[in-house]
Amino acid sequence: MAIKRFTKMEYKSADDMVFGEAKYPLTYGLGQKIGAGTVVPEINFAPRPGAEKNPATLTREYVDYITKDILDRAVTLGFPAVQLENEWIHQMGNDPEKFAKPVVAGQKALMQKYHDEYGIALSIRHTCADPRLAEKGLRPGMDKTHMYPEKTIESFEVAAENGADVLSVETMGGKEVSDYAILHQDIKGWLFGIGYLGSMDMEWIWPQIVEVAKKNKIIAGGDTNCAGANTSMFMAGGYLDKDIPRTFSAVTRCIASARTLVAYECGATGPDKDCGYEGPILKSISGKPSAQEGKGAQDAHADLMGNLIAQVCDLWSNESVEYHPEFGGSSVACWLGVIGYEAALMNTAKQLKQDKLLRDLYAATDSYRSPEGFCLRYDNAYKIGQAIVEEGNDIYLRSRAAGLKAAELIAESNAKGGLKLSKHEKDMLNKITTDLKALPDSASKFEEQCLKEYKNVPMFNPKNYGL
Amino acid sequence: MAIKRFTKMEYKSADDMVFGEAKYPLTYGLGQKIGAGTVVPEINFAPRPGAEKNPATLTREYVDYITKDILDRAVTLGFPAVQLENEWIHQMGNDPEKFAKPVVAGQKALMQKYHDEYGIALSIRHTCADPRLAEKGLRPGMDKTHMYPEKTIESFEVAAENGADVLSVETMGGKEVSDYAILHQDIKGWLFGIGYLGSMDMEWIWPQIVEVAKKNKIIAGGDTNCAGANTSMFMAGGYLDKDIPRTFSAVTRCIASARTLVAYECGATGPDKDCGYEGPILKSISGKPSAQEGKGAQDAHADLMGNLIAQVCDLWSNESVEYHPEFGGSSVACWLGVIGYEAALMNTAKQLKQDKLLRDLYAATDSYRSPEGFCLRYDNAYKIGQAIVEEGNDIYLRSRAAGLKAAELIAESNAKGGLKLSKHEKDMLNKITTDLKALPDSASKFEEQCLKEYKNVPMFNPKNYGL
Amino acid sequence: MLDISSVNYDAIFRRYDILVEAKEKPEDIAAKILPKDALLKKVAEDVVFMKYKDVEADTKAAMEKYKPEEVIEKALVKGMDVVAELYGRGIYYLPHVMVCADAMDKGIKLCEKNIKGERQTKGKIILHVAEGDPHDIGKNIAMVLLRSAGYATIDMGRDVPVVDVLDLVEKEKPDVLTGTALMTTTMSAFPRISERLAEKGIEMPFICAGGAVNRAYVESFPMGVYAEKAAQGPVLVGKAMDGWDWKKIRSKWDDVVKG
Amino acid sequence: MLDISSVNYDAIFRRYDILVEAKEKPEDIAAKILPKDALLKKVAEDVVFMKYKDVEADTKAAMEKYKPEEVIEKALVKGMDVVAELYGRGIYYLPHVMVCADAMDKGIKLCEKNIKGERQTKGKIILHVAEGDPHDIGKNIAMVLLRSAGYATIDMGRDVPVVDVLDLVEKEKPDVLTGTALMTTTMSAFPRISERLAEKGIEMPFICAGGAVNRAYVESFPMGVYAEKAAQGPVLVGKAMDGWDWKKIRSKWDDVVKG
Ligand code: B12
Ligand code: B12
Repeated sequence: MAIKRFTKMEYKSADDMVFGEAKYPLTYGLGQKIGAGTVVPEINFAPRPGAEKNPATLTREYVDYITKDILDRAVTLGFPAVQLENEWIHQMGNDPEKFAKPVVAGQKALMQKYHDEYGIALSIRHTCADPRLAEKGLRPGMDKTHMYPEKTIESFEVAAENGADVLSVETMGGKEVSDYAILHQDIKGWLFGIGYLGSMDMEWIWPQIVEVAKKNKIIAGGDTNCAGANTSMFMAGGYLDKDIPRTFSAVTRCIASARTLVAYECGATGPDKDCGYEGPILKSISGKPSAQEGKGAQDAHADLMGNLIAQVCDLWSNESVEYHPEFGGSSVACWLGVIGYEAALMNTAKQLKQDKLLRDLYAATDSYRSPEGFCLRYDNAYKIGQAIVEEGNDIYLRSRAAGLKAAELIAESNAKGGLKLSKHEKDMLNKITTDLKALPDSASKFEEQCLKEYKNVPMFNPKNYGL
Repeated sequence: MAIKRFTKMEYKSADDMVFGEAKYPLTYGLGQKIGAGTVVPEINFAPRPGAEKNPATLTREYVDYITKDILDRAVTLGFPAVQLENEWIHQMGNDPEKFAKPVVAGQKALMQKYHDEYGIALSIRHTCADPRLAEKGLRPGMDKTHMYPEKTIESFEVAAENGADVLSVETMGGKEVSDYAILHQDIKGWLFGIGYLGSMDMEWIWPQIVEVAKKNKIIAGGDTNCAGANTSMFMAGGYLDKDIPRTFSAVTRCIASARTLVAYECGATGPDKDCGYEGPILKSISGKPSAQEGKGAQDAHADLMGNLIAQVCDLWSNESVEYHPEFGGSSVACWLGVIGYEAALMNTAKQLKQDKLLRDLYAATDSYRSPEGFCLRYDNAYKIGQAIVEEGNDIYLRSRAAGLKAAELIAESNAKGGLKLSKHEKDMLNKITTDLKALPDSASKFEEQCLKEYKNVPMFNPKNYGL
Repeated sequence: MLDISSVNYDAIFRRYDILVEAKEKPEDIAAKILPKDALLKKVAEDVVFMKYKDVEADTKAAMEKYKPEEVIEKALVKGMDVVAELYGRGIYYLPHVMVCADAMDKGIKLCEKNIKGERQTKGKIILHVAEGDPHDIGKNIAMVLLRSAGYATIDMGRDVPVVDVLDLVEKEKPDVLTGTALMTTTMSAFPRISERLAEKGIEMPFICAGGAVNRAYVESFPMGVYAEKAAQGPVLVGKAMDGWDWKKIRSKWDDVVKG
Repeated sequence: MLDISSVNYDAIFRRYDILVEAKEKPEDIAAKILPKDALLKKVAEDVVFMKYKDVEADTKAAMEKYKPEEVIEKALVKGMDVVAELYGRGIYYLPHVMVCADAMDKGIKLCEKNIKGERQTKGKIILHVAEGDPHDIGKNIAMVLLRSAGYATIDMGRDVPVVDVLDLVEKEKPDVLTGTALMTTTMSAFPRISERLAEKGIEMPFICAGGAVNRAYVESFPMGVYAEKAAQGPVLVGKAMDGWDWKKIRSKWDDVVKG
């Protein structure tokens, strides 16, 4: 399938973007509508340790406990619509027929029952695992030990055929280089790993996912640079963390957005993945519905933009919580309450035509809490989107443009006294700007340089990317 | 100490009430300001089962684990102010010197350290247990088995002398009657148990708490009718529950507000307790800061007003979570993130002078989700407050007035098609109105009737209330 | 306040309870279960429809034709069976159950006066709430349902010291012991009780319930049998009376509770 | 967007990191720890200040006066001690540590060429990430710190089958084995490894770390010793090299980690 690059913005202005509305809304699942005027909570979960023992115990955990508790709580609190997300555990991806199939089918059957009984709108996203290992090989035929590339593709088929409404994945291409780059604070390496190699890996996998979705008349959702940008974000952490400076993570996030976009260019329709904080940039470019997570995903992540990141979401997620009891019921029920009520607040604001105001309150709250939040504020996200589409046809140049624009916006705000950067953050920002500006101005030169420079990075193998 | 009844409203109109501002703000603890222009998160927690084994294990759990995790996360996310709440477990109240003292002191020492190092505003509320049992006797000298009345008073002293900034309690007076009344859907019994006996019990205990607080130059916070109105609310539950109708719980809540007010009449200054959903009514009458919980307290309660109840809060709480690991850190850290970010949103709205709008969005979201939420919506809460103060000098008449006004408001909204009641809820509402209207119009007649009517209620002993 | 009259609340929340409000009438369900005999039926209906004032007279009338034991079994308890069914289907609410049980109790008291010696109950249950724990509502509900199902109950109350439980169990030798705990810091009383009973060589199902405990916890000590809802009390106790030991009840728990 | 210039952000959040930004200079801290001898000092400084280009020349120079083993111990590793100190105080960030370690490695390689036979390391460590788990960043960091502290490390990578771990441990007989797991669904590999090692009669501290595990879990199986942060690796391994067995390390864990 041909890859259709984005070379212009789907939104005319940043202000046109708001939560609960996307230019290209979707209808799927059991009466589910996304991006069509309401925000829907998306609840994600992990089984208790030990539940993965065999397919029967795993199915029981996912269906009889987790899915049932979610549906009961949704009805109890009166939520009109809920999306479930099942992020596959290793065992499911490693043997989809045996471990995943009964889970996928069982969840859907129970959802159908509640939909029939209460009319509640329901859908489920299956985020299949991408267990491929760079050191073994990312493409079919390469990994003789595990056959992970083959199993990854099989996963989508099993999900699609047995009840998934949306297919997603967190692809791993370029990660071996980006991990190295994070630990060495090397923005060039990051650009090569994620902006370049990561995009190429997505160009390989996404047309296949889109194909499977089409065949089964379901939705090819989207990707996330969890593997890269979230690693960077969590290592940058909060005000007690000293692992990497937050200016670095901000710039890596913006570069990552140029990569994650590739799913849409290969035919995916959104919603993208909640943990892809690059969502606002993606939405500004593509007009596709976006899943986001923040304040209500503290069960999994303590990011520095808990409110801001809700600004233009269409699904509002908890990222993931392990199933266990709480005073208020099981953990999945409790966290559904948190995100469902937030969605209700947004939906009320929409009804009262105060959605843009609430969006701005969200955005204002975390405007300056971190450079990364600042870059993802919808007005800045839009600018980064513009920088990307200007070079839309070239995965290298657009990634670089995203990084440079981010660095520029941060520096500008710091100079004006909005963002306040620590010394270390400032030093890093200067280094990033210098490094990015020093890069060659064509992809081929960049590739040539990098293949040389990073050839000894552990596990890096150009063949994984057809190079 | 003289009891000073409320006979007029401290707010001129409902619209004057908004989150983060109280007519009588407070300053206490380590640089803490409450009701003075910002909303502060209040984080509450419970130790892991087994931690209560001995004072050393309990102190370690509360101080080294729970308190430390909270303070670290607060600094990590940059929250300017946090209040901790320690709800005493049975062991602490049963032997305050041995179990409570080292905990109280240890927590405060650690808080002091973080306050000194980072300048973060900190305070801690100790909610001592009220283990008194009606069947053994609620007043000193009566309970020869446990000496619970004596131990309850000792608890406040130990808390106050060792580091508490705020004293609170969930008093139990009248509970034996209100429990019976809930299970028999008997609004008269409820009014007697909570409105009458409960108020009298508070008139006995609260002057003593205020005394202890004064002596130690700390704050006498407030009470909650957790014992009654929350039992009622949780049994009414959500749309899958069939235990008692939600119209009943709505009316019991409003009656309870006339009771919980007594703490202030005895000299307490607020903030009241988070789990007292009657807070908005109390605030409208008294102008004192209020702690509330909803969307961010799903760890403990799935109420039907997750957003609404934030409308006029000064502290925003998670109610309580057991300490345990989550993907995002320990449970206390995760839930602090949820409530801290919500407080940040409210504070941003205040800064941008959009606080009343956000308040109205909160209120609108859950306006009609349940009759109880509807009654607590700040405009209705104000009306119920007015009904109370009109009969302010008579604990019986004002409780009845609160109940009648609530029933009237609910019926009115249902007639207009705002609230939509189920058949069962409507039937109950009619019965409540009939029953309340049939009540005598003086406290003495009411008391006489009730002492006869409820004399066989299990565990009820008039001597507990000096009757 | 902002004018909210324009809000389409369908996008915000749904009253699912109203959407699925039961169309069935209590009368129709009662008809299927109630006894045919007019006298007995009258008494049973007094229980089902909470005719608190009529129940004594009607019970008396029934006793002219039937033995008091029969009136209890075939009318009063039968009436409660209907109530349980209505509660299970979400037509009756909990307070209905409590009031119906009061009516039944009135009738039973009257019958018992006419029984020579002691009334035969289905079995003896001791209930208590864990030491340090004041939360007793769930226990009270469970007790009503057990009594309604024909069991003799001994209520030890709440915040009951472990030693008192042990003493009474030794003395009364109940068929089943139950415990309720709503606080994670009090629930450890249960394993302590179960261990001490085991030491004394006493064995019986020990039904543990309450918000704090879950099935895994209760099954982590000997004799423990978990109950999630009060309505499961009679079902679980029933199995004990059928001679199942705690191990068997535990192993078939899912089926027992569903069936 | 709404004009937010009027917001007083002090009420919304505080940049505590800037409030307590370290005033100390790396140079001052280095001065206290670095060797006095000019040649050695130069090498150590190359490590501390990431003088990647100078380190080889300076190492060579030092080796004219000192034995290669001494240059490693007294200059290269000493430099990393300063780095660890700076990292601990929040003056250096993690990437500094990585780059410093690269510089150290360069110097060590050169020294090793000049050592007859094999270089004496402080001990041998095998590292791996649990079967099914792709999260290896934490393990990579830990490895760098262990190497910097003078240990020989064998990196088995990630998603390593339990059997492979067992085989290599039997073959290499390391002083310490480490495992990392970030998923609760993969961490069960650790107890499986520990049991099988125990069966084979192999005993050693098995340091387990990663977001999924906690201390209680790791201490629930034999040999398990928990590590929360990569920086604790050298400390814990150090105790093993002092002859402490896993039981002793576990029982003194709090002190070891704090001290
Ligand atoms: C980055 C990341 C990824 C990257 C990993 C990149 C990499 N090379 O490691 C990628 C994208 C590959 C990934 C994939 C997945 N991930 Co992931 N991931 C994360 C994330 C965001 C950060 C992890 C991280 O690197 N932390 C930083 C490092 C430094 O921490 P660390 O490893 O714990 O190390 C520290 C200590 O533990 C210690 N340490 C570690 N090892 C050692 C060793 C020794 C000897 C010592 C002394 C110390 C030590 O030192 C370090 C600190 O000093 C976490 C979120 C989170 N909150 O942690 C999720 C998380 C771990 N992932 C999760 C999941 C579910 C997945 C996926 C299954 C998602 C999916 N459905 O696709 C897939 C796995 C697919 C598969 N193959 O099965 C979940 C796990 C949930 C669970 N069940 O437990 C998490 C918790 C996210 C969440 N909240 O849901 N993920
Ligand atoms: C009402 C209530 C109270 C009332 C209790 C009134 C009463 N007479 O019981 C009062 C105010 C006294 C109270 C006090 C406290 N409480 Co309280 N309380 C609650 C609340 C809101 C509702 C409990 C309730 O009645 N539920 C309804 C009943 C019907 O449920 P249930 O008992 O579980 O019964 C069901 C089943 O378990 C089963 N069942 C029960 N028993 C049996 C027996 C048998 C045989 C069978 C078959 C079935 C069965 O059937 C029932 C359903 O069908 C809960 C919140 C919650 N989410 O549960 C907190 C809660 C239990 N309380 C809590 C706390 C902390 C306290 C206090 C310590 C607070 C304080 N610091 O003052 C004090 C205790 C003081 C002391 N003495 O130590 C915590 C416990 C936390 C923990 N550590 O585990 C909770 C969970 C609130 C929270 N989220 O923090 N509380």
